[in-house]
Amino acid sequence: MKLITAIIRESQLDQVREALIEANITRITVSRVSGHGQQIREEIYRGRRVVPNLTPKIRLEIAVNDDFVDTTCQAIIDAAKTSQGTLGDGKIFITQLEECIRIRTEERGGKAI
Amino acid sequence: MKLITAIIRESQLDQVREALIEANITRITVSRVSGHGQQIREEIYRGRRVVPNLTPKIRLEIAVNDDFVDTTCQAIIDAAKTSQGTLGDGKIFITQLEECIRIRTEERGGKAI
Amino acid sequence: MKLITAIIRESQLDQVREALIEANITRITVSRVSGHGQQIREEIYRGRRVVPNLTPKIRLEIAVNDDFVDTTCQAIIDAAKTSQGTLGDGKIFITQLEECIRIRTEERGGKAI
Amino acid sequence: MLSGTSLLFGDDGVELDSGATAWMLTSTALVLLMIPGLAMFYGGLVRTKNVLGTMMHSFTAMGIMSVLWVICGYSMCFGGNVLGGWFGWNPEYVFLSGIDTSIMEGGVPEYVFSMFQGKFAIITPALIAGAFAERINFKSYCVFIALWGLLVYNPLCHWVWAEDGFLFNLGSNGAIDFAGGTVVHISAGVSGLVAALYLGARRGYPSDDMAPSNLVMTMIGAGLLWVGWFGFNAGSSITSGLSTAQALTATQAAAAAGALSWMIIEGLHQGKATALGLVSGILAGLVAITPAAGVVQPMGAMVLGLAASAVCYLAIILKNKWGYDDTLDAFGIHGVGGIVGALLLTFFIRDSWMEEAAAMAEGGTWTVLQQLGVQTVAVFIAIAYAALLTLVLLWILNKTMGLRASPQNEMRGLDNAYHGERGYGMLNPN
Amino acid sequence: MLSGTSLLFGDDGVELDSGATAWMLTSTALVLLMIPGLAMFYGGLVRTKNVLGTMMHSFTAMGIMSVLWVICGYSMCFGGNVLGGWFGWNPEYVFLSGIDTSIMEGGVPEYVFSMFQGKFAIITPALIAGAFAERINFKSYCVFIALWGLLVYNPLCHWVWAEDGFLFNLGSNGAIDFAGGTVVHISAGVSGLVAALYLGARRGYPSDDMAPSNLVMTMIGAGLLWVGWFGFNAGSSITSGLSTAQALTATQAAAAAGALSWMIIEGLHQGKATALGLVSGILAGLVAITPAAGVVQPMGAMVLGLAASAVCYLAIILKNKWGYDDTLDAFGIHGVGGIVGALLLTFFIRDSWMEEAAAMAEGGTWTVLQQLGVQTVAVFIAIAYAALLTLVLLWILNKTMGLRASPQNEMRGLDNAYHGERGYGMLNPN
Amino acid sequence: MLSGTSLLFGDDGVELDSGATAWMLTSTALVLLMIPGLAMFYGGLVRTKNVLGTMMHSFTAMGIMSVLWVICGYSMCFGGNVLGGWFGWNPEYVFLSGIDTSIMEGGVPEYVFSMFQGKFAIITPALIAGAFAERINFKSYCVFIALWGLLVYNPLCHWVWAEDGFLFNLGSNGAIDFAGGTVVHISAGVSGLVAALYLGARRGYPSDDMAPSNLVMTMIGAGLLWVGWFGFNAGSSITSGLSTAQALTATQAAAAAGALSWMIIEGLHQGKATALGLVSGILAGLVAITPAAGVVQPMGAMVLGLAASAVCYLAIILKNKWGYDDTLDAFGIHGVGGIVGALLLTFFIRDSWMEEAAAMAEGGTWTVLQQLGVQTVAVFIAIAYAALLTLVLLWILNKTMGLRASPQNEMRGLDNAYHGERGYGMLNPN
Ligand SMILES: Nc1ncnc2c1ncn2[C@@H]1O[C@H](COP(=O)(O)OP(=O)(O)O)[C@@H](O)[C@H]1O
Ligand SMILES: Nc1ncnc2c1ncn2[C@@H]1O[C@H](COP(=O)(O)OP(=O)(O)O)[C@@H](O)[C@H]1O
Ligand SMILES: Nc1ncnc2c1ncn2[C@@H]1O[C@H](COP(=O)(O)OP(=O)(O)O)[C@@H](O)[C@H]1O
Repeated sequence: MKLITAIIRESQLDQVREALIEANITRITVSRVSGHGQQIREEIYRGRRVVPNLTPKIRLEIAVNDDFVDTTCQAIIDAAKTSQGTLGDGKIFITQLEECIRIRTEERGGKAI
Repeated sequence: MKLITAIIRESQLDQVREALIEANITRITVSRVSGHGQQIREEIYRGRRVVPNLTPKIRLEIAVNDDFVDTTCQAIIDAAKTSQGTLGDGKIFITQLEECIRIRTEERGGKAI
Repeated sequence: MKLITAIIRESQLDQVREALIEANITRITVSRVSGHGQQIREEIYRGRRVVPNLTPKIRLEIAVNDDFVDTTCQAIIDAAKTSQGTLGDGKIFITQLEECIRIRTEERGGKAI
Repeated sequence: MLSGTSLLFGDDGVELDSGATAWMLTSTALVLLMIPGLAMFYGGLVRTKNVLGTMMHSFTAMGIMSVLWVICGYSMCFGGNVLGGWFGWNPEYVFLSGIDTSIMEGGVPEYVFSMFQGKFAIITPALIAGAFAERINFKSYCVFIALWGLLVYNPLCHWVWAEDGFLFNLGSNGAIDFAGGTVVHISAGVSGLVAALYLGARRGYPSDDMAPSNLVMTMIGAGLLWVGWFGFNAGSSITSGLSTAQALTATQAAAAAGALSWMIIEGLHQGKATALGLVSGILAGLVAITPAAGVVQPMGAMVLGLAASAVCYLAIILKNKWGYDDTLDAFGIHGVGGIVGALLLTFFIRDSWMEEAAAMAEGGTWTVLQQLGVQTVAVFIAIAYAALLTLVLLWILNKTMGLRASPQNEMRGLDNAYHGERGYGMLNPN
Repeated sequence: MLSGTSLLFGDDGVELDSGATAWMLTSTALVLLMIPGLAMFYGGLVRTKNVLGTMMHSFTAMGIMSVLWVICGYSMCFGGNVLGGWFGWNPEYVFLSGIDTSIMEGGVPEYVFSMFQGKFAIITPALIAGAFAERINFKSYCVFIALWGLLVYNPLCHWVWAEDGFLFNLGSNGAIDFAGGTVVHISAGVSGLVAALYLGARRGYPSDDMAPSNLVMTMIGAGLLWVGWFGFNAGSSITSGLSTAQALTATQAAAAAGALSWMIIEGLHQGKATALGLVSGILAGLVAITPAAGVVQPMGAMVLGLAASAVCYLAIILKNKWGYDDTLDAFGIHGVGGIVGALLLTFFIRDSWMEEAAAMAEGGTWTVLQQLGVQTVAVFIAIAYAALLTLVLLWILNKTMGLRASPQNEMRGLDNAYHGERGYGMLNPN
Repeated sequence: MLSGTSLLFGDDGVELDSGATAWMLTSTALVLLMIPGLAMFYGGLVRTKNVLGTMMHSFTAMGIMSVLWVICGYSMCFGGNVLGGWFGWNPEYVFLSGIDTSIMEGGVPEYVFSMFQGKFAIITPALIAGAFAERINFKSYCVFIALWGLLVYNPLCHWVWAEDGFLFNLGSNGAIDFAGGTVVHISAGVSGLVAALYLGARRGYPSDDMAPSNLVMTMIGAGLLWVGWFGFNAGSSITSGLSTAQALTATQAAAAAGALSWMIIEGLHQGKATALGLVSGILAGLVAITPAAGVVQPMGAMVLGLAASAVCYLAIILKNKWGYDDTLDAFGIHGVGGIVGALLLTFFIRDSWMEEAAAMAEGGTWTVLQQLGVQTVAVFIAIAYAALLTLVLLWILNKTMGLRASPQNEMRGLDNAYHGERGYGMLNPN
């Protein structure tokens, strides 16, 4: 099992969710984060375009079984990329997941994902 | 050392915290997340019961030494489960923790947990 | 590649960010969390000093290549520590990062960090 | 700063009533307070990414409609009949240039009356915006409300409130619309319904839930609306006397009854009384009493509030069944509530009013049913006119500028897409 | 819309004063503004999961108490003595049916007076809610405030403000309670204290800290309360003249002095002046000046504000020591502040009032100490009556419906448990 | 509670005008509403960690300035010339002790006038705070505004509005400053600019972006400011009549025109019309009409609003170019807008005013250019005096207490550093 953590643009959240659902990945956890990367020029403040030093981003956490990793990543990449890829589109991090427990049933492992 | 990440219902936070404290697990980190899983029917909007597409959840992160993993998980499961387990009760994810540092003292490893 | 997760005081965020930038670590992800640890005495409520049961904290996530781990941790420790270290200064957790993908370019691995 | 207390008589020799003027000034301020109140009410109900865009719908109306009002709105509403009474016109009213020192019959400077009325012209299009929130193009919205104000609001206002308006003179003593049941609420609600149908539902509606971003703000907004409504209704007496007191009392009674009944109905139906339900009930009560505040007594006002809550509750259940997307229930509350009020008031009219009407009627009698007929005609005309003109305007704008946000902009949210800002920066560490 | 300016005289031939009417209409609106203000003040201080539930305590009071007021509240408060003066009654006041065109002596329509007074009946139970916030069952709360209004507020109001009320006629010139020190603040504060003790502390209190969810909103609420208090106090002159001006000035002076002194006291005691402290000081000052606004001059008002802040600050320290859980310090601020104001005012009464009292007294003299006696009696009666009746009501409700939220509901939070909603949807991505 | 309607005449035999009094009471409440409005406006624009600290700048002013006003502020502003007219003094005004029953010429109790004016003394220093937000030491701020009020505001107010003030008597009919263009906005804006330059930029400015924490709150604050401004401007007529109506109308027209033009300018320049832009335009319009509200007609008011938006927009672009850190554009909006209004109004003065001025002038003629000269002198004096005294005050405070927050406190945020609190507890699970 793997834990996929993706940092994407706030504006792409709906698109990514729709793409994941289409790829049959329906269980996800989402949170608000702020990021700093290479991105610049975002908002307008009293007639001036400014660089927010921490840009609001969305963080997705998805626990998947090993054979779903590629589909998931590809779905995210396709939906999160803006016009052929622009600075600030985000990152995906993958880590090893040792155990997964469904609280409701106390099932463990792959079938609890 | 392991890093335990649990996604639970907002309404169970107090109960889970009390259970953890009872099990002597006092150091935790909590954050607001939204989740999408199998859960349905949650809130009322102008006389209609609706399915929030992203349900607010609480995410717990607990770094523990290996021999505490089971106690911790069990405490969470017992307190987070609602009436024999209902959809939306949440998940626990366990990953390997390579290193832990206490900033105050710069201690490392198990004694820094 | 490693994923460094640091829990620090809210009040040290600016200082830590400046330290990281100085150490050439410019890509980070930040989020609001609440923590419970050994810390006490924080705020004032109608003339009484109280112990917030969950103290607001900041969580940093930084994906780095292996040879940057030490610099990063040291930069965080130096900037996050308050007056020789006081309770509540925080923790750093390090986990193994299996894969990293830059969404914009679909690059993978170390160069995508 | 210390000046001008000598101006106690207008050009035409009418004596100033400083008390009536004081209350009308206050009412003007109170009705203006309703605009931020509405912005809060609506803004709290949409998703986080659309909060500024939605509030801008109200705030922009403050800019656009006020400017138009000064230029020509007051003239179109309260000038003498032109084009067969379609609307009014009076060159002296253009830029309000001719009323600088004029005092109206009741002792109130005409400027104050004009400004008070101008606030109604702001809030009406702002109400419509609730129906198509979260999916309209900002520029098109601006053009739409400007045109809608000129072509729908101003004529309707003229018909109902100008002394030579044809609805003002319908039946024996006119169609009763004390403070804007037809002019404001029915016209806004119906136009909203048409627009919601024309634009289509939001992406993902109704399968996805679109939870309110800030119900706390919605509640505060409702509180400000209630306070402001005292200006709206009691101010519509254009004096500071018994009729003002009657309107204020009716307003309070109806709002409270509406709130309480919605709470009870929802409690029985769903097992829980929601905050949004309570404030919806407040609004339903306030809307229903708007046309009636001048003619009903407290008990009647309470019945109106109760009935409005019940019918609006039902209307929203039906909406959910039928599945069209009137985002914030502009029709469900303002349209339906306004209709309930305008018709039902007939059964609770103060005797003195009916006597007056009888005295003015041919034959010297005037019955409740006759007045009901008049009310029905007025309501029907408002519905038909507003629906038709709105449809034409939408059609034209859609062909020329495009009305609806692109799917991409809808997903990004209006705040980012049209204003380049975010409402709640605090949500992210900064 | 344009109507009724002819009604310049009431049935009883009293001439209307349009200016006094204007200010009383405005005051009514301002006091209504205090309800959302209070909802914000309280709502910001509770935990996130209870924000809507806490605001609903104020908003529900707007529905329930207003409806009761129209039905029988006004009659019970301002009708003639019945049951030996326990409360008042006047069948003409039921549903306010007999005052449709009545104008009071000062030239103000009785409707306006009634609506103004009705707002006090809303805010008083809403104040109590602060004492048992975060742990009361919503349905029981609704029943409680209805009964409390009928059995505690209405009698107290009758005793103090009706012309045949026994406290109104105590001593030479009556117990002084200009705008509700005893009727509103002491009765609410004491009832709150009793309820807090009866219900017990919140789960986890005091070991867990329960940090305020939105101090920003609390500050804004305090701002609205200050503004609304001008209506509360200056409106209690029931005119628009010198006495109104005096009340307004005293209000401003006391609030400012209260704010400043709390800030300084806390700064000296804790090293930091908090925002919550400043706004608590504003409230303490406003509460203390409420009974006194009609009789003290600016310097006295400032002393009252200062004293109220100091004593309330102390009271809250004591509360923390004793460990009972008056969640939002309904007693600590309103009870204590009200008592300070009602007693201390005696030393700052305007000479003209004392002369008047002397003229009315047997023997032609009247001293500060005699008035202090009168004030003490009135305060004591209010405390005893409110405490006793509240206890009885709570006991009955506890036996029948249950008062306290179940531990599970308390942990989930009132918003979810009783209203099925969340206050700040924006906190979660949506 | 029921009392005192007999006081229809003051000591000096002037008859009370209950209507004018009603409006002035209302205006006083409305101007007070501007303080929480301003706190919201400013508080929404700073970073999350500074929200309470920034709101405290406004709220503390309510405490400090009100207390000072009662003690000696009113005396310094409206007493007779002392020290060669530097400021005024009247021992009867100390603690307002001598005006307990005095009624002014227009029939308004002097207390009301004093309280109304006192609100201006609160808001002016609160406006300055925008310029050095996010980096000032709280204690020093408190001392600064107290001294600034005594040494800058009170003299300026005396010069412009007291009957023997030298600017009040400049030229033929005085320098025109209806409601505080020079006294309030120019003086605050210029002092803010000086303070911003003296204190230096915030840490990280301008390379880091400091995004607003809550634009939603900023919008609501702007809404409340607009509503309150009716009291500010229309109240400055100190009556309730034609001149009041004229001021209200001008205010509405200018604010709307300002809003609309900023929106259009920004739309053309940046491609998007922001919410902050719209509300900045509202403010620019309101500021510009402040000195002019008594003398211009609606069309002139609209031109003033438009011009103010355009010039302020430009001023902020220049600020960004020059790189000084006027955090919330106290100078860019209030300073610049005030100057635009005070000068430009000359070209739109009502004929009747010019005739009056001509009648009073030597030689019987008075031209626009002569008045422009008078206005320019007044503006220049306000700028020079405010700038100089502010600089002196800052220098002294910096040497004694230190003005600027330590880098560490600036990074922690004012809320934590000076108040030990956090604004939005809800952001964290609790
Ligand atoms: N090494 C990293 N560690 C943690 N977060 C990162 C890292 N790199 C990028 N991010 C996150 O991803 C977001 C987008 O990164 P950015 O550098 O702007 O995109 P790109 O790589 O396409 O240029 C950042 O705002 C940050 O939140
Ligand atoms: N595979 C997963 N990856 C990430 N988060 C998950 C996953 N499965 C569940 N979750 C989180 O757990 C929450 C509860 O899941 P749900 O499916 O409703 O519970 P159950 O498994 O008991 O039916 C979800 O809202 C989501 O936040
Ligand atoms: N074992 C742990 N698991 C998860 N989070 C932890 C753990 N230990 C500490 N934390 C986080 O770090 C923060 C600081 O911890 P604390 O115990 O107060 O500091 P210290 O270790 O210096 O005494 C806590 O508030 C919590 O958020």
